[in-house]
Amino acid sequence: MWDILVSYCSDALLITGSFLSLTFAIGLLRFPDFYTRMHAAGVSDTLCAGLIVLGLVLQAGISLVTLKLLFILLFLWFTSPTASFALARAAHRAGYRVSEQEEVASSNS
Amino acid sequence: MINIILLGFLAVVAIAVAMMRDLFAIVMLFGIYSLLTAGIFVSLDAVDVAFTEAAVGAGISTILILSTLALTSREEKQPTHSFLLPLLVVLVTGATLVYGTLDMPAFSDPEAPVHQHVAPHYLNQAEQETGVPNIVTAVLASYRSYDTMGEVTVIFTAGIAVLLLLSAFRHHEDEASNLNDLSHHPVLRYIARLMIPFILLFALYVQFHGDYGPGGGFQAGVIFAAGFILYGLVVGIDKTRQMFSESKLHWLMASGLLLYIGVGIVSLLLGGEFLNYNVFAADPLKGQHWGIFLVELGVGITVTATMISVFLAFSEVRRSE
Amino acid sequence: MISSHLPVLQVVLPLIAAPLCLLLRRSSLLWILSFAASLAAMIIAWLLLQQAGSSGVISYTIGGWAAPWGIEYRIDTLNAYVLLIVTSISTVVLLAAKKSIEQEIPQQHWPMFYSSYLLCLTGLLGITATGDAFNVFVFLEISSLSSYALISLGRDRRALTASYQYLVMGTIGATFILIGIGLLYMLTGTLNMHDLAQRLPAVAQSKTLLSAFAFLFVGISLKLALFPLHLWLPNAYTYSPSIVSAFLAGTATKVAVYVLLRFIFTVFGADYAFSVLPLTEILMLLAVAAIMFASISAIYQSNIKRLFAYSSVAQLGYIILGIGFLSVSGLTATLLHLFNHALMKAALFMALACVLYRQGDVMFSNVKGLGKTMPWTFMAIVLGGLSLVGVPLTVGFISKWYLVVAAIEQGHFVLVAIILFGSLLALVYVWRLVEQGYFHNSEEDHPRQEAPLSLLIPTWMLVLANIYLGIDTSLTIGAAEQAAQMLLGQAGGGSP
Amino acid sequence: MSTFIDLYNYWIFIFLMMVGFYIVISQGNLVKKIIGLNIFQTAVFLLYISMGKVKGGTAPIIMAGDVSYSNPLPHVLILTAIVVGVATTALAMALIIRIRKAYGTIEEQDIHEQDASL
Repeated sequence: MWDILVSYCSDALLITGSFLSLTFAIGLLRFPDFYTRMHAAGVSDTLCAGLIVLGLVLQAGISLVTLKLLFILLFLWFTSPTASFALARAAHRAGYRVSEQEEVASSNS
Repeated sequence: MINIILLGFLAVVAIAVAMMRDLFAIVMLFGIYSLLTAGIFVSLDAVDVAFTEAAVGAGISTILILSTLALTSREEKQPTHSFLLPLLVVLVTGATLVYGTLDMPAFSDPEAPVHQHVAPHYLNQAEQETGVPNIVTAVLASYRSYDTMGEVTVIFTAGIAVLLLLSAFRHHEDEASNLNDLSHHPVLRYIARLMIPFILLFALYVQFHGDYGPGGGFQAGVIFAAGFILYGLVVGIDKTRQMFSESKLHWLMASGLLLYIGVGIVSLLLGGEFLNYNVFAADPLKGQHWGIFLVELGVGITVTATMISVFLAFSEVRRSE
Repeated sequence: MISSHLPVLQVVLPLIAAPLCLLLRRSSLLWILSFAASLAAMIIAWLLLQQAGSSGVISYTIGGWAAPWGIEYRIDTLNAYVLLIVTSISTVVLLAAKKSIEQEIPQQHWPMFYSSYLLCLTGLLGITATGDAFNVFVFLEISSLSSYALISLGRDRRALTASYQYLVMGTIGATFILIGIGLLYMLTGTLNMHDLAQRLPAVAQSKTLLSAFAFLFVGISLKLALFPLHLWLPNAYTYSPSIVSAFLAGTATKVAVYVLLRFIFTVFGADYAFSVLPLTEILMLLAVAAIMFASISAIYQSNIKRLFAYSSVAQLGYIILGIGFLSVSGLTATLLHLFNHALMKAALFMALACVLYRQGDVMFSNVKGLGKTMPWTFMAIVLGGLSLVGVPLTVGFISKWYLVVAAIEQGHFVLVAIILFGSLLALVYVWRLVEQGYFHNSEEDHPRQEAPLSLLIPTWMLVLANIYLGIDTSLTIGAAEQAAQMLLGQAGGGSP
Repeated sequence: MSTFIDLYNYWIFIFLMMVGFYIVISQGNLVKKIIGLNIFQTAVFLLYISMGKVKGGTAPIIMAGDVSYSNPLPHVLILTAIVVGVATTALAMALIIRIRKAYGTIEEQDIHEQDASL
């Protein structure tokens, strides 16, 4: 009974994670400028990765693998925001600006 | 199933690389290509190879190509010459290979000749003969350790070649390096400094746990070097150079290779064949253990030192045209 | 006790010296160490040739693991013979290297230069000594990477592009070889050449085997600079430092020829290789094309190094032609020319190193009147050139003689004509040199200024070897014939 | 049809190899050639590794119990080959930097033109 519950939870986490990752991928393609796209990518890194790793942790049960997975999660939570930050800053320095709404509208029409 | 999807991705990425003109994007795609390949390696049970491909293809190669682009140019010109001859050559080559596949054993067929002759010996005997449960490590560092010595020599050769080519173009102390931009970012510096000890620790784990799990001297060396490269990026190339002077790096590069050969010579002096670890101790298993340990250490040292000196050589090239 | 470890020491001794070079700071010690390592390797090769001649095949299991599981070194007359060629050329070239390098390469690069040189030597020896197909690939890459580095050291910026071009073509070649080895492994489950040879007849009908053969053949041909895959060679030989040209011209392509012989005759077996594909016709056609095309190109060169580089492509044609006959005299000619061509080309490129040392370049204008200003150097060039043409009393004559005999044996009179015509073309380009050297006076009035003795003596050692071995042929012919018989014996009668 | 199921893996690898090979021999940009070379080699690595796979097998790290393992030998060979590949790439990149310094370009076409005009 417990096993089934855990496996359902794990499945739910994995599916949610994958779904979010998909939406962010779409966002990456559809968003108008660099910063909004990066927003999509950055969030996907932390949230999706978190959900997926948790899903895997539930599947692995309590073992050395779980510990390793948690380490991976910790590592990701440190590095991906930092990477997003560095990227945004580099973009800002390189002269990328947030695009105006009107421009987007005109370019879409 | 996973295989089919990954292979499809690979094909798409490869075609994109062929079609695109922006070199920067191509390099990024190449990194993705390597990472996908690593994924396929895992699904094909080659965990050690996947580890290496991820570290090398997606890591080292990509960094090297990127730093080359930074020193050259990122747009590719439209080529003018004809595509017909290359296409013909490629089609003939491909046709020869496809012709060859017609008589190949089916994919993952356990009855294929590859699984009948030499490999079963490794799978059945290697643990008793070498005491190492990771058969890949056992074959790499004992049965075919001579190949691995060649591999270390290749790395050493490449290191020397890069130094020969680039050392004349070192910029001098007074010129400010452009690459250490990151050292002005407090956040990056803080996070990187937090991470570096863990990276080095992980490298040590990979180095010494290679007997039992995926990993070994080469992967550890790459990770170890990556730690120092990160240090170089956030603290500054000049500081890293102070830590690893040229002569110190030369010494390290040479000593790893010499350690490897030395193990062979000692086994020869003790009355065995070259690289026969059995003679190191009364108990052959213990001898194997020592031999594999030392040899992997040699690999790790040379790879670390070479990677660091290659990185430094690339980042110290003068930017002036 | 030492004698039983000779096969592995052959490769390991130069290998140890390579990292040591990096640690030595005194430049005089560098040269002594490299020379000592190369000399030791030459002595070992000599001893191995004796051993192989008296006791047949020497097998050495590295790491103590028996053959198909571990890597085996397998020395017979053929590899011992090639090992001797490589080590002796390397030793004589190193003898001259000190002076030439002092002039052509900045001092800060010396440790790395000697180190690369020794690594290249190690790689070439490793390819030759090993009995394991994958080990060939590993050592091939050691020798290739170090030779890319060595070539790029030339002073002209075209050395860089030459090195890059060689790198791309060489890596394609190596990857083709890797594919070929992989397909062989797929069919048999083994990598040991001897083991492969015994298991391949069982799968002789397989299409995969044919494809493996094609890939190995093309891959090795790229490394060998077999026409029309020779494009990298002229640039690489022309722009690399003189010493490197002399070393590579004498060794690298020779080892590639050895690998081709080893795979065709030992691994696949001549029966397979010559029956499944019209290999005789393919080899002869390519060889004839190489001889004609490259000799004619050589005539039109204005850079003398480039001239001799094209002539190398032509001479490789003769070497390949001998294989095509599939007879003892044909293979003997191939093996003889392997040695003889190494001697000639090393001598010629060393003589050019002398010219370069004094004149700064080796264009045709630089040799004007050289017969008077540098008589010994120019005499060396002329004698080497005559050997290239195949004048009696030189080694060139001996190998061409055997080649012609092999052609007549099988009634290929057209080929006889082509061999003679090729020699005629060689005479044309050698004569152009002689004319410039003896019958033109140099534009400026140079004082008589011979190259330094440390360059001249090794050059003349090679020139004299060219003549001595052209008169007393017992040494080379004995070994070459024995090796040729061994190769064909394997082809005819199954296991050796 | 069964041939297709048995061999489609190999055919995709061959396709990848040929894309890489095509990039090497058709492109004029020196960096892109090397990337093509890497794609070519990586596809060859895939070919090797796939021949070591055994249906239902697992990574060749010996565990207790009756398990079937994939063939470890191709893994060892490819580990070595990957290292050789990165060594070649590093050397090639250093050469390209030098070529750029000497010629001011990394396009084969321009380099030929400069050499020809000498």
